[in-house]
Amino acid sequence: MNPTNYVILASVLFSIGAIGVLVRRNAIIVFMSVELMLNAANLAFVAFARMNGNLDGQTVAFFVMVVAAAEVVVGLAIIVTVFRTRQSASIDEPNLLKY
Amino acid sequence: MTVMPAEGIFSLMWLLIALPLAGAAILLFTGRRSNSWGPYLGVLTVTASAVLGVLMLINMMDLPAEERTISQVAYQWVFVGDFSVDLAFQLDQLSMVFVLLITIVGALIHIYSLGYMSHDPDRRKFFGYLNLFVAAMLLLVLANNYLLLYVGWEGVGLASYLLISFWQYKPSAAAAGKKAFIINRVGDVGLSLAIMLMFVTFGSVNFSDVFGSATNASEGTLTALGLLLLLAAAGKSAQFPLQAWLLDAMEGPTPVSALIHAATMVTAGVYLIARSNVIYNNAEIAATVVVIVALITVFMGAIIGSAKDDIKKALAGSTMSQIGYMMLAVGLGPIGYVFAIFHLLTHGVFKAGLFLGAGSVMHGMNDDVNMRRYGALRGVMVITFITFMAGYLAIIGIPPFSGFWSKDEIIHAAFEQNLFIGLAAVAAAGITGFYMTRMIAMTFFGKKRWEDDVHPHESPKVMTIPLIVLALGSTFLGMALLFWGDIESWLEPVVGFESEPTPLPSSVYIVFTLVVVIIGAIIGWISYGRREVPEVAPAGNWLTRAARKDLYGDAVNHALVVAPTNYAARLLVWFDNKAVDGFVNGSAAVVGGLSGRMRRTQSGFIRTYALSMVGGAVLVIAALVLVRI
Amino acid sequence: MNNFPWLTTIGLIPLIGSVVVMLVPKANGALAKMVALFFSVVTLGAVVVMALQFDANSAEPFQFVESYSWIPAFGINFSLGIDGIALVLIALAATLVPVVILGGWNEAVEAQGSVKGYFALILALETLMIGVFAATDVFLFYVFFEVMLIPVYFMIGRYGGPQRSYAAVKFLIYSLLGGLFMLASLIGLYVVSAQITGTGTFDFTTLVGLDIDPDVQKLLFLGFFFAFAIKAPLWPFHTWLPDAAGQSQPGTSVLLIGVLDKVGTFGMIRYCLEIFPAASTFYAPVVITLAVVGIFYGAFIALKQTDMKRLFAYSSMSHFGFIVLGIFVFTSIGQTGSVIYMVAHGLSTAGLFIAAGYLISRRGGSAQLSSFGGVNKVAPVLAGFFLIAALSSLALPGMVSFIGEFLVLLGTFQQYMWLGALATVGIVITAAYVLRVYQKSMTGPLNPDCAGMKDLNGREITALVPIAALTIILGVFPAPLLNVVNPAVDRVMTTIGATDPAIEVGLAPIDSTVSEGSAE
Amino acid sequence: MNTFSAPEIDYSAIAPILIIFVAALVSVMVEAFIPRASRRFIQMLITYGAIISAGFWLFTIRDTRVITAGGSLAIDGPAIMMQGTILVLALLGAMLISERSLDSLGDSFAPRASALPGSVDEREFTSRGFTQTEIWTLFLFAVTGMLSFVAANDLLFMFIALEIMSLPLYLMVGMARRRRLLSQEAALKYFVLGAFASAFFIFGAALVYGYAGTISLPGISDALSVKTGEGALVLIGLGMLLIGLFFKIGAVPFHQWTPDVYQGAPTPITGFMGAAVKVAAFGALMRLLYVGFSGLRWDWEIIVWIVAILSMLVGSLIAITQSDIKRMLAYSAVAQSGFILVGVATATAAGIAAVLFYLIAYGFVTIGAFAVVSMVRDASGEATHLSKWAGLGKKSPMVATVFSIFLLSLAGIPLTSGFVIKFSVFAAAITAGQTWLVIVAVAASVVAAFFYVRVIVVMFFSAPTENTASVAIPSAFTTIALAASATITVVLGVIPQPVIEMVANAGIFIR
Repeated sequence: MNPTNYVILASVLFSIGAIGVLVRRNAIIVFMSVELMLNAANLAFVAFARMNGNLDGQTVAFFVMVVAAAEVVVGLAIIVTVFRTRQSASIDEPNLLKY
Repeated sequence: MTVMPAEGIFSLMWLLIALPLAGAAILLFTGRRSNSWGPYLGVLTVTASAVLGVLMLINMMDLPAEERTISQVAYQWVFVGDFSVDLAFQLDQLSMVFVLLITIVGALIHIYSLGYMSHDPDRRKFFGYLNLFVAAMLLLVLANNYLLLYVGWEGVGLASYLLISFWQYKPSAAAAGKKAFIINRVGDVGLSLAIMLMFVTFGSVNFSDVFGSATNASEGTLTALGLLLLLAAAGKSAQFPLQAWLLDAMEGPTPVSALIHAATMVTAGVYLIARSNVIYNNAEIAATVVVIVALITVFMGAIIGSAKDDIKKALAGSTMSQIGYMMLAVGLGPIGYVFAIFHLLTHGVFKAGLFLGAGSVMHGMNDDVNMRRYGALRGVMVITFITFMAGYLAIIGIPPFSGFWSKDEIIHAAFEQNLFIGLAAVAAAGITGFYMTRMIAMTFFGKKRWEDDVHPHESPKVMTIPLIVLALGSTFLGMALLFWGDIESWLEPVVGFESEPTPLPSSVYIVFTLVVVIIGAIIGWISYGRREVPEVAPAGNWLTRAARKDLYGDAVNHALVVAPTNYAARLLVWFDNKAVDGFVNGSAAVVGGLSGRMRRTQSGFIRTYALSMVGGAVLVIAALVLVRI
Repeated sequence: MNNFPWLTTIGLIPLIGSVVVMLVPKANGALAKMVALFFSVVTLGAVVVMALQFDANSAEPFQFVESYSWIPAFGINFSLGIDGIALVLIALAATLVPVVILGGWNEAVEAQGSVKGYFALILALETLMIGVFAATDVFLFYVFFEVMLIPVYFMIGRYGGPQRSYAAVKFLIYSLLGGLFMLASLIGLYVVSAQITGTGTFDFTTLVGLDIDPDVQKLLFLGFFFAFAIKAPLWPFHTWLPDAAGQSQPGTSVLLIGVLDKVGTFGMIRYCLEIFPAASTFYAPVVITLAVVGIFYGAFIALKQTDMKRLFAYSSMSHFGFIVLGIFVFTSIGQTGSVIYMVAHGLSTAGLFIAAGYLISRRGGSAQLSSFGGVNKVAPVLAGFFLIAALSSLALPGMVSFIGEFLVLLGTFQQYMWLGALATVGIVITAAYVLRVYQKSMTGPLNPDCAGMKDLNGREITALVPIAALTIILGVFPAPLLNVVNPAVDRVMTTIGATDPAIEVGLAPIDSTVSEGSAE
Repeated sequence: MNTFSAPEIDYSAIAPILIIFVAALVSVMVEAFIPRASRRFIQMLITYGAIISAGFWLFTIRDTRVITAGGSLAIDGPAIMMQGTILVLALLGAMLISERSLDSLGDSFAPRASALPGSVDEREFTSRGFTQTEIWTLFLFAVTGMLSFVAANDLLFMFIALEIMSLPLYLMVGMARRRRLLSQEAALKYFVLGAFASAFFIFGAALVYGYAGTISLPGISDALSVKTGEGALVLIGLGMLLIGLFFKIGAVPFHQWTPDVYQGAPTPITGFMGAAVKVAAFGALMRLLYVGFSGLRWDWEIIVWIVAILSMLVGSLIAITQSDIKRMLAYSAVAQSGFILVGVATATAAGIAAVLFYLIAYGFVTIGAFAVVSMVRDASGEATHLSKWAGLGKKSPMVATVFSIFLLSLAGIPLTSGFVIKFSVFAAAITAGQTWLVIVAVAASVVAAFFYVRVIVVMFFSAPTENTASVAIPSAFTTIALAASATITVVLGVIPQPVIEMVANAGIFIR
C-alpha cells in the first residue's frame, strides 16, 4: 500500500482530533482527542519514515508515545482535581477567568 | 542736515528722560513709604526736566541753524544681522519745541494735580504714572530712530492706560483704559509694519538714514509707509476711524485729560507725520489720505463736541477736532508742517488750560461733569472763569489770542492748497465757535442749575496758579512764537517750509474766517446763553442724537470688529473643544471602546480559545501556502 | 578654554540637591524647601559663572564640550556642549527654578503628596532641563527629552487640581506619542548615518555634516518635527496644554510652559533645521501656516477663557506660534527673535503663573476670572507684578518680549511680507485678551470674596522681583542675549545654507543725504 | 541495516542541563525518602545549589560553540546566553517561591494540591502547617526543559524539551494556596490548550520530516536548499511548528490562555513563567527559524510580521480596560511578545542581539513586577484588583516607586532597560528595512504606555481609600529578588553597554 495513504489517514485523524477538541464538552474526551492528534502525528512519522527510508521517524514515534503517556499523567491529575472540586467533567464549567 | 554730537549741556540730553523716569521708578517701587513726599518728588523731576529743556533751548538758539540737530548715542540696542538699532537720542528744533511743551505744560499740570488730587489715597501712584508718562513722551520725541520712538509711543500708551483707568474701581474707567490701549494697538500695527517696511527697504530705521534715502525708494513703498504711519498716527491722535477711545478716556482724572488727552500724547500722531515729512512729500496719495482723514475728524470732533453735555467730553470732541486741524496741516505738506506744529503748541497750552479750568469747575461742583447742572459760575469762580475765557477766545481763534494765529495759518495754508479744503476748515472753525460758546454759556452764564448739595467755590492757589500761567500762554504764546520766536524759520530745517500764493489777499481769508466763527459763536450764545437751558437734554434732531452717541463710533466698531471677533472666538472655542480636543479624546474613547469589545472575545471557554488557535492555524498556513502560490 | 566639566557639574548640582531633599525627614517640610532653594541658587550661581566664561566670538560651534563614551555599540556618547542658544535657555531654566521654588513655596501640601517630593522633583527636572539643552548627542538629547516627562507627570498628577490625573495622563501620552515617532526617526537617522559613513553615529556635529538624501530627510524630519510640535505646542497638537496648565500648580506650569515647551522650539532650530535642511525648506510653508494659524487660534480662544490658567495656556500657544514662525522663515533676524522670544516668554509665563498662583491660593484654589475683581484695591503690589507680567506677555516695547516679538515679525516680514503683516495683526488680539484678564481680575468693583485678601509678603515679592527686573533690563539692554545668540544663529543659517533677503533699496550714499531730508 | 554507533556527547557543554536534571531527579528521591519536616530545607538546598552550580559551569564554558549529542543539542552563543538568563531568572523565581513571610498562612502554594478546596482536609493541612515541597521538583524539571529548549537542535528534542518544560508548569499553575478554583481552572486551560498546541507542533514536525527526511534543523535547512518540489508539505509543517511556539510565547491569536493562566496561577509561578518561558520559547523559535528554515525566510517573515502586529495591537488594546493587575500584565506580556517578534523578523545578527537583550531585560522586569504584586495584599490574600492599589504611592512609597520603575520600563521610558531594548529592536528592524513595522510598533507603544501609566495614576494620583491594600513585609528572599530586578532594570537602562556587548558577542545560531 502506498505510504501516502497513511499520511492522508494521519491528516484525517489529526483533523478528527482537532475537531474533537473543538466540539466535545467532556474534558476526558477533549483530552482523548488531543491524544488522537498526537497519535496521528505518530502515524505520519512512521509513514514518512517508510517513505524516506530512514528510521528517524520511528524513533520519534516512540518518544512521542512516552511523552503522550507523561501528558496523560499530568492531564488526568489536573482533570481529576478539577472534577473533584466541581463535580463535573465539563470543560465549559470552569469559567471564572475571563475578559 | 548734519547731525552733531552732543556736547556741553546737550550731553545731558538723556537726563531729560531719566529724571522723570527715575521719579516714576521711585514713586512706583518704593510703595507706601513715599506717600508723603512722593508727589513733590514727581513735581520736582518734571520741573527739573523743564529747566533743563529751557537751558537747552537757550543753547540751541546760539547755534547756527544747520547745527541744531544734535544726537547722543547711548549704546547699540538691538542688533541682528543687517538690523542694528541704537539707543540714541536726537534733539533738533522739532523735538526741542516738544520737549518744552511736554515739560512745561507737564510741570504745570503736576503742580495743579497737587491740589486736584490732594484727597486721593493713591496720589503717589498718580504722580508716578504722570512721571512715567512724561518720560515716555520725551523718549518719543527724542528718539533718533523709529524703533526707539515706538518704545516711547507705547510707553505713553501704557501711561495713558494706567491713568485713564486710574480710578479703576469704576468699571467704566477700567473699560475705558482697556479700550484706549486696544485701539492704540491697532495703530501700533501700522507703526510696526512701517518700521519693518523701512528696514526691508532701507536697511535702517534711523531718521537720518531713512529720510536720506527716501527718494530712492519707489513711490509705492513710500505711499505704503505713509499710510502705515497714518494708521499709527490715527490711533494715537484719535483720528477717524480710530477715534472712539478718546471720549471714553475722559474717565481719567482731569489733569490726565489735560496733559495726555489734550496737550501732548494725542498730538504724537502729528509729530510722527511731521517727523516723517520726507516720506509724505514723496507720497502724494498718502498725504491726500491724511487730509481726508483729518477733515472727517475735524467735523466729527466738532459735531460731537456740540452735542455733549459732559464738559470733559465736549472738550474731548473739541480736541479731536483741533488735532484734526493739525493733521490737516501736515497733510498739506511743506506749506502746513510748520503751522501744524505751531497750532499743536498753542493748542497744547490753551486746551490744557481749558481742561484744567473744567477740572477746577468740577472740583467746585462735587465732580459733576454735566453742564446742564452748571450755570452762572462766573461769579463764584472768578479766576477759573477768566482763565477759561482766555482759553475760549484762543480756541475759537479771536485775535490776538494764540489760537487765532495758529489756526488762521492752517486755514490759510488750506486755501493755498485747495479751495474746498479751505472752506471746510472755515466751516469747522464756525462750529468751534458754536460749541465753545455753548460750553461757556452753559457753564458760566445763565441761571444756577446746581444740585442742592453743591456749593461751588474757587479752587486753591496750587490749582489756580497753573491756570493763570496757562491763560497767559493762551493769550500770548501765539504772538510770541510767530513774531518773536519766528517759528517758521525755526522749524524749517527739520520739516521744511514753503508758501504758495493764494488767489485773494490774506486779509480776506482772515476776515472771512472771523466772520464765520463769530456767526457760530452767536448762534451758540442765542441757543444757550439767551435761552433757558433745560436740565434734561431735549431729544434733539438726528444729528444731535448721533453726536451724543459719538456718531456711532462704538456701534460701528462693535459691528465691524468686536462682534465678529467675539463670534470667531466663540466658534473657535467650540471647534477647539469639539473638534480638536474632541478628536484627541475621541481617539482615546475609540481605543477604549475597541478594547472593551475585544476584551469580550476572551470568553473564558477553553473551546473558544482552541477555536481561535485553529483559526490562527488556518491563517498561518494559508498565509504560508497562499503566498507561495 | 579650560577643561573643567562645567556642564556636568551644573547638571549634577540639582540632582544631588534632589537626593538631599529626599533625605530630609518628612516632618520637616520647611527644611526641605530651604535645601531645595539653596541648591537651585547654587546652580544658578554656577550657570552665571559659566556664562561669564562663554566666548561669544568663538569659532567653535560648541563650548564647554565634554564627551564620554556611553553605548559605543550604537555610537552613542554622553556628549555635552553649548552654543549661545543653549546657553540662554540653560540660564533661563536656572533662573526660573529658584523663582518657582520660592513662588511655589506652599504649592505642595502633604495631603496630596509629600512636600519634599515636589521640590525634589523640581530639582530633578532642572538637571534634565540642563541636560536636554546641553546634549550634543542626539540620542542623549532624546533620553533627556523623554525622561523629562516623568517628573512633570508626577508634578501634575500628584500635586495638581481635581482633574489632575486626566491632565497628567493626557500630557504624558501625547508627549510619548510624539517622542516615540521621534525615536523611530532617530533610529532612521542612525541607520542613514551608518549607510553614509559606514559607522552609525548620533553625534550631532557629524550628523549635521551628512549629505542625506532629501526624500529620506523628508521622512525623518516628520518624526522629529512631530515630537517638537507636540511639545511646543503647535496647532493642532496643543490640547494637552490647556488641561495640563489648568490642572497643575502654577510652579509646575512655569517649568512646563516656560522651559520644557521651549525644548520643542529649541529642537526645531537645533535638530530639524540643521540636520534636515532640505526637508525644513520643503516643509516650511506647512509649518509656517500652522504657526500663523496657531497665533490667531490661541489668541482668539484666550479671549473667551474664563479660567486664568487655561487662558495663559492658550496665550502661550499663540506665543509659540510666533516662535515657530520666526524659526521657519529662515532669516537670522527671525531666528534670533525666536530665541529671544523663548527667553521672554519664559519670563512672562513665570510672572503670570506665579502671580496668578498667589491670587488663586488666596481665593481657595479657584482660577476662575469671576472669582476675582478689584484686587488692585486690596493687593496693589500683587496687581502691580501681575500687570508687569501681563504687559510682558503682550510684548510692550521696552520689555524683552517686545524685542523677541518684533524681531520675529521683522524676520517674517523680510521673507514673506504679507504673512508678516498678517501676523502683526495678532498683537492687537494679544492686547485684548491680556488686558481683559487684568480688567476682570484686578480692576473694577471689589469682589466681596476678595475683600480680605492680603497683599504679597516678602517671600512672594522676592520670587517675582527677578522676573520683573530681567524682563525690563533685558528689554532695555538686550546685548547680553544678542551677543551670544547671534553667532549661534549665524552658524545655523550657514549650516542650512540660508541667506537673509537683501535690503531692497539700501541707504543712499553719504553725500546725497545733505540735499535730502528737508526742503531747502 | 545501519550499525548503531553511540553519539559523541560533549558532557561539559551540556553539563548545566544535566546538573539541573540530576538535581530534579534527586529532588524526586527527596520527596520519596526524606521526612516531611526537613524536606523543604533540603529541596531548597538542592534547587539553589543546582542553579548556582549550573550557572557557574555555564560561565566557565561561555565560549563553547558546539553541536553535540548526535546533533540534538547546539550549545552556541545564543543558547548559552539564554541558558544563563534562564538560570538567573530561575534563581529569582526560586526566591519568590521560597517566600513565606507575606501570607500569614505560609507560602503561596496549597499544602496538598489534591485536597478539595474548602474541605475539612484542606483546613486540616493548613492548620498543621503542611508545606508543599513537590513544587521544587516540578520547578527543577521545568528549568531542565527550558535549558534544553533553547539548545534543541532537532525537532524531536525540541518537542521533548517543550514537554519537559510545560508539563511541570501545568501542575505548578494549579497549586495556588488561595483562590484555588481559579488556580485549578487556569491549570486546566493551560494544560488542554498546551497539549493542543503541542499536537500541532509534533504533527508539523512529522510533515517537515516527511519533506526533509530528517528532523535535525541543519538537515532541514540543507534539504530546503537542494529540494524544490513538495513545497506545500514543508510550508504546512512549518506553519504547525510555529503554532506550537507562538502558543508558548503567547502571541496573538494563540494568546488567549495567557491572561487566564497569569491570573490564576500562584503569583511567584506567574512571575517565573512569564519571564523564563518567554526566554525559552523565543530561543527555540529563533533557532527553528534561523537554523532550520532560513531558506524559507521570505515565507515565514510574513507570518512573523502578521503575528507581531496582531500581538502588539491586540495585547495593548485589551490591556487598557483590564482592572486586574495580573491580567493587565498578562496582556502586556502578549504585547511585549509582539515587540520581540519585530526583532525576530529581522533575521539579522543585530536582530538576534536585540532579541536576546530584550529577553534579559524583560525577564527581570516581569519577575520584579510580579514580586511586587505578591506583596500587595489585603485580608483575602493578594489584592490584584486595581482599585485596591489606589493611593499605594502614599501608603508605601518605596514599593510603589519600584513598581513604577518596572512599569516605566515596560512602557519604554529612557533610563530604564525597557527603553534600551525597544531602541535595540527598533534599530535592528529599521536597519533591516522594516520601518513600517516599527511605525506600527510605535503606535502600539503609545497605546501600551497608556495602561502602564494608568497604574501609576492609580497608585500615586489617587488618595488611599479604606479598600486600599497594604504592602506585606517580605522576607529576604523577595526583597533580594525585587531589589535585584529593580537594580538590573535601572542599570541596564543607564549603562547598557556591557550587556549589549555580551549579547553581541553571543553571535548567531550555529548550524
